[in-house]
Amino acid sequence: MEMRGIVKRFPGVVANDHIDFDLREGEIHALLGENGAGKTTLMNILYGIHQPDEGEILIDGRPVKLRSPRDAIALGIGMVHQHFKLVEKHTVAENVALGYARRVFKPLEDVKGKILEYGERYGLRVDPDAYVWQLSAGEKQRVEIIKALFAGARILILDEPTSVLTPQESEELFHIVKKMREDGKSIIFITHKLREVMEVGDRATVLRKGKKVATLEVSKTNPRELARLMVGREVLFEIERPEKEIGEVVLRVEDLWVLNDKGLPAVRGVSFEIRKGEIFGIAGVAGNGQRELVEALTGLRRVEKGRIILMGRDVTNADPGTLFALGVSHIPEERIKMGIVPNLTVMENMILKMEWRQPFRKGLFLDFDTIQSYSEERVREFDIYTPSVRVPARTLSGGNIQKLILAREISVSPKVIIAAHPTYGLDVAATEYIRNRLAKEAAGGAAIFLISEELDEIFQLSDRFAVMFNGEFMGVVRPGELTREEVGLMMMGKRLEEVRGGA
Amino acid sequence: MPDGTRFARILPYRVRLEPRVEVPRTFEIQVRILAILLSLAIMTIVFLSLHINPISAFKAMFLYAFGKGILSTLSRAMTLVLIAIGLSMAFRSLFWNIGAEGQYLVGAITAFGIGRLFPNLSGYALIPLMLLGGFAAGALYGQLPAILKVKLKVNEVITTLMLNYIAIRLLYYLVYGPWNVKEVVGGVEYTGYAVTNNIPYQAQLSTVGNSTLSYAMMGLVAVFLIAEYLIMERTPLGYDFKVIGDNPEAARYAGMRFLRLTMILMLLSGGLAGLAGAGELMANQHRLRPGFASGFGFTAIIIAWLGGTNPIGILLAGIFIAGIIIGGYNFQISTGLPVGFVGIFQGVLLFSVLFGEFLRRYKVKFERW
Amino acid sequence: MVVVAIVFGLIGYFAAPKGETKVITKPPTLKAAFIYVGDIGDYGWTHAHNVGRLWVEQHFSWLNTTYVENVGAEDARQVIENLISQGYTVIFGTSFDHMIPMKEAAENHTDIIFFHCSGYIRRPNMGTYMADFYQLYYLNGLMAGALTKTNKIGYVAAHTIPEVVRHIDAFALGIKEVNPDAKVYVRVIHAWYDPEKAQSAANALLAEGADVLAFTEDSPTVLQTLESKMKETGTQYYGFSHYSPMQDIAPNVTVSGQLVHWEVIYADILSKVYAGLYTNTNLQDVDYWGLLDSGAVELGGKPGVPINPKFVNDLKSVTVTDKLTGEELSVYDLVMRRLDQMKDKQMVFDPFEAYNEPIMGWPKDGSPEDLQEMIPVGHRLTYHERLVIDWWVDNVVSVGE
Amino acid sequence: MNVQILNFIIYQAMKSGTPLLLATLGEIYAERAGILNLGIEGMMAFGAVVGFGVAYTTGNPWLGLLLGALAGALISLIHAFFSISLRVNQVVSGLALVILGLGIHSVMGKPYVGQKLSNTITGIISPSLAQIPVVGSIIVQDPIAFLGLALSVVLWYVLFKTKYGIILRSVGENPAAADALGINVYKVRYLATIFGGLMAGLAGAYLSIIFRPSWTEGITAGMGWIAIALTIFSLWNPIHALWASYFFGAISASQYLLQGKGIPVDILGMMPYIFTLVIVVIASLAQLKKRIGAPEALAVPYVRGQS
Repeated sequence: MEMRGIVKRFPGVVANDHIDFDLREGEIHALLGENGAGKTTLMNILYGIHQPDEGEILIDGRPVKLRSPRDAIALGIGMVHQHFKLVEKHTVAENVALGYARRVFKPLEDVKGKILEYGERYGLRVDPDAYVWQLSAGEKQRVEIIKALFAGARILILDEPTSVLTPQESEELFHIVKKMREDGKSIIFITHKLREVMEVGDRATVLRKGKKVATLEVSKTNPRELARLMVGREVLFEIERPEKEIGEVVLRVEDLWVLNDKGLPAVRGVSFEIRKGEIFGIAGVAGNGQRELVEALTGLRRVEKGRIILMGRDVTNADPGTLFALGVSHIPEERIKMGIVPNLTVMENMILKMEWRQPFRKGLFLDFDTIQSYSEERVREFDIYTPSVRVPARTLSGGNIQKLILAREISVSPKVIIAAHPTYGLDVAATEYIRNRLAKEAAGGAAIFLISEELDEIFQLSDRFAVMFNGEFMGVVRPGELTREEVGLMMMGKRLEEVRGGA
Repeated sequence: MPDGTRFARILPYRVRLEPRVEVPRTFEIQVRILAILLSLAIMTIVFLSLHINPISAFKAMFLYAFGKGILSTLSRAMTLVLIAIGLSMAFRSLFWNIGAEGQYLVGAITAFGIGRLFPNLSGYALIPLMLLGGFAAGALYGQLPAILKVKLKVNEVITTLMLNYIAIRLLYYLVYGPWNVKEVVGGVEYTGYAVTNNIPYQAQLSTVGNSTLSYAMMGLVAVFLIAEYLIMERTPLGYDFKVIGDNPEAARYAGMRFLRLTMILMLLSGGLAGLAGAGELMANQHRLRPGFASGFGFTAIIIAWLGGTNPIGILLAGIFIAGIIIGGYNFQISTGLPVGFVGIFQGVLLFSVLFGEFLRRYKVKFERW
Repeated sequence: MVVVAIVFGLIGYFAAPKGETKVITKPPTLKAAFIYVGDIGDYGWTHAHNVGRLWVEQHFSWLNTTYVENVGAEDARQVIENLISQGYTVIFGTSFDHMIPMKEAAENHTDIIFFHCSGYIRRPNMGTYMADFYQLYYLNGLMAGALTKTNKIGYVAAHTIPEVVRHIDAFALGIKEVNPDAKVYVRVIHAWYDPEKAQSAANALLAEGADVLAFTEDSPTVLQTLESKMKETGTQYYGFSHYSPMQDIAPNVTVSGQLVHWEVIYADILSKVYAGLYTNTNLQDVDYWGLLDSGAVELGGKPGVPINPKFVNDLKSVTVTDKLTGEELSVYDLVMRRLDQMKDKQMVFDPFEAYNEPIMGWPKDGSPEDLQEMIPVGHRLTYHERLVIDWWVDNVVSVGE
Repeated sequence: MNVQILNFIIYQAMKSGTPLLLATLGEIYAERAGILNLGIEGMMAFGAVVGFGVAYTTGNPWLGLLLGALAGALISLIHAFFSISLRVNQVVSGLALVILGLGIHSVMGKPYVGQKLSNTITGIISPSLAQIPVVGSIIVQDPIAFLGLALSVVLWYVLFKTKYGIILRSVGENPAAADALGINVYKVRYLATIFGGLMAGLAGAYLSIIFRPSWTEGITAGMGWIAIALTIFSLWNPIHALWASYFFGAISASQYLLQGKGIPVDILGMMPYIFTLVIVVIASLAQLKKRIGAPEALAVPYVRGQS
């Protein structure tokens, strides 16, 4: 398979700029690059979701036109998206049958057998009759791979496959992928994690800002080189941690129990406390109760049992408005879905939650002069890139949207900042900025509750962190006390004691 | 950014829709004018297909509506606009209030009831009292759907609709039952007929000449048009409404009190419909009758959409639609064509507006396959 | 938009050939306009009025008419203003809903002549007219009483306004005269036009054992229901046509019915206006009350057919005694005799006169138990008493209210 | 309760229930595919007038039913185009369809006013059977009533037991997932919407051709709106739709049995609507509890690459 001179433009940006990319039979080709480097776009083109503005695609040397996934599938291309494309309410079998049932009646019969068969051959074990919403991220990913195999994929695209997996689950995945390579399948492995490239990649192609930087044999390179190619300069693995002293307890949580949407306990008896100036991290794989924990802390979800005490005041099941008024800021996981109001202007978004407050309200009315000057200051202070504060927020880039939220949440000098995946999917510059900013706020005396799947982020920022698994803390430690692998084990459900004992 | 909808391959081109990032204000207006022109064009096709001379048809409609009949048109417009103001607020925060008809009715019923209760009150007291009563009734009638939607996620389209039917039955009950007409004409007391007595004379709003266009209604419309603008564009309340309408998740995240806000919203939306009902009763009809509900609540939906987010737009849209209705009768008289055409016109117009919405939201790009 | 075009193409196909468009030929010397509350499509009230309008339009060369349909009270005034502005000098309002707007218009335009149907407000330039069926309902009642096997007779009523109450009572009196044991059941649908409701109500009455139905609703639904029920169950049902000729729509159940000839009234009014007998100053007391003697109403479910031949023999086979003369005769003959008596200007007979015994009844807002004497022996309801009648004859035993 | 009354209720339940059922089944499929079509009232009215027109001019009621259904499908295309291709607000588009459909039906209907169909479609005429309690009142129903009965079973099977059902439901739940498997979301949605129109058109034609084989305006009398309520109540399940429609038919019929017993007619007249209100609330409660509920993507236009 070969892609030649692919160009794809979106309003404002050139996502892919004359990219060449080729894939050999039976190889694992890592596609490396930061978020926004154009990896996913390139693959969406290969999978027929987008059409290139320029360039051509050849398969077995023959040029092909991919107008839709249908065409791609017909040519034996399969893709496992970063965000799983599964129908949550349906069973695994139904999700597979959706595309691959041969018979109109009893559509599930024939797929089930094959699902189990693939399970055997590649170690893709999953129960065909389970409902998708009951599955773990790893299992869902297996379903996606199975779907690709059903399609008779010779070329398999894995988009950021490990972003939702524990290190151990990732190991399994690498195992599966290698087995498939032995079967003569070609795999494109999209990632921005150098470790993974080194582990599974035969070759690696590096993209930066929509351009191809290099394609090289993994065996003939090293992480630092790849990193340099990826970000264009040495990544700084350290951020400056201003001097600060840890003060009195700001937030105390006692034996907290919270249910998830399915009505099952998602947070099970969690207790912790955060002190003034402290950054308390939560490591763990998504879906282990972090979201529910955050929602409980910010008043978005009912607390079934236990107490939340803020500055000595019981705020259990207080509503988000009250909590914000008491100094709890929230940087939500779902940046665009939750954090902003896309069609309102930047300045209107800048005062979300504060529209009833002085000085933004004068009597009955909003004081737009104040709002504008306030917003313009914030825009300057957080160097948010926007033509004016009067444009709709939806016109901002992801990074700037996150900065907008950060500006809004931080500028009220909160006592507690709940930050959920604050840098997820942001480019290095923005990431760096936001991490530094959070550190600065902690130094400034805020207590920060940080949830992240990026272990680096946890290690870099937090003073203490807990590893969360299945709604419980496996233990609370300081960065450096444990190795990545040990933390990984805890993410898999081993308790701190066991890990220590084992070590 | 997405690739657009694919149309059938028979087309030589692939159609791509690109969302517009920023929409200039003027474009909003252009799009609406375009919508009206489009609907006129389609109606022309319709008329031609029926061997009707479109020119004379439109003349019959508009020349009268905006000429001799202008007072009638305006009078009808006032009632409709009052309802539409409330609806546009509701729609902007994604509350599908299809129940204006019912709210309008209970408004009229309550106003009538008050007039019936205090027949001897002076106009200065009675008129405001009845209008207020109308507003209050509509506002309250709108609360159930609001509460059910927020508390139990009950689809408000259904609840508001069902409440329409219930309000109509309530009207029947009152007209044939307790409030049935009892009036003495030529020494005989007449009762049992499908109507109520007049509202007290002093409660009948004075009108321009012998038309049905009342000064009070014009005043109310003016006041509430401005009020709506200020609320939606200048107050924290309107800000919250817009947030809920644009991104409910963000509203939840911002800790907005949905129940309270939705109730206030329907207080305004339902209240204005109720007020319109009271006004229609006091300015035009003076009596309740089974046919008092005559689809005003639904017509107002079209106006709210045609008018868009801008009060002047709503006013003009209201006058335009009223023109179609009033002109529609003249159209009947002079062409002898059934009144159904008015309905078709309105339907086509609404679709044209939607088409305009679409043009406002997307750039259409044609590409060769 | 293509679809839209196709859709309208379709309308074109269906409507175009028949779609009527007025062409004004002869120079009109009198312009009369008719305002309808409903659709000329209802095949009931409005339809009947429109038939009358077309008749005068054809027969009077000096007359030119127009109509406006679907005009409720909310628009009546606007429409009237419009018509006047177009030079129409005689305006007919055919619905009770038009009463108030017409009164107001009449006061504003004293030079225009108004005629309002079914109302009670008059002005020097506004007369009233009505064609009433109570005599026909009485005759229908005679037949119903003779034909019923279950002694349960149903009535599907649109609304229980005086007009309908009058009709139901006359119907009940007719029934009582030939069959004292038969009872009348009234079901109200509170709609002048709602086929679905009428159908349910009719079936409900049948379920409750009625085998004869009369009705007030502007569609043939009740008769159609009887017809199909009869097919399904094989039981003979009987019904009476209302307002428009419906016998052909339901030939196996329609015994007789009431037909209206608004043209009779319209012709009279218009020729008098044309002749200058009616002016904008002398209508204060002009109130038409079209009965059998005027020819404004006719007995039957089909013009010229007072009784469906299918049932003539059944009616001839039942004998009763004439309460006036005491002689024995068949119901058929009784019907014919009463018909003649009522056609006669002398009005020797009227259903609302108590002959040898008082007419008992119960008040509309009361219950069947509290019977009282409504018409003492020898008294005949006055015109006004009939106009506001608000009580039920004693054999009306169940009324939805 | 005597046999006549019982038979009446069952008879009426099925008779007035059938048009509701047909329309509801169509709407269920449309909504399962993620298209909210509030235009049923308009589609029914259009189907009714076209159906009658055809049956009247050709004298063939079956042809009338067929073309009536097709007419419904045709007019539903407008909604499909606007909500699927133009991605406009589906609520408003649906309302526009109602206004348009009613307008057309009144214009097209004019020539047929007061006309009666020479031959219509009836059920088995068998007086002896008709007398049997319960069964009797079912046997005498017309073929379309049985068609509705059969359809709700068939459509249930197709929806939950066949490949097409999986595709349809997936498109309504997560169009992106279906799209990723090469299923043409737009096509499926168009088809579902058209099917909805087809059924609504059939329901309308049923009213004008079988329910009462003569033409009068305003024949749909708000049934389209009830159908929408029933769609929600039946939790988008054809089988539930069956008894929900019949139950509604029974309720609205039985009000006439209760007349003359002191309750004001209009209070009785409110029953069906209050009932609908109540059941919709109950349905919503059920949704909050169980994981069943409106299709995730209902009324959300699908744009490839987004979400």
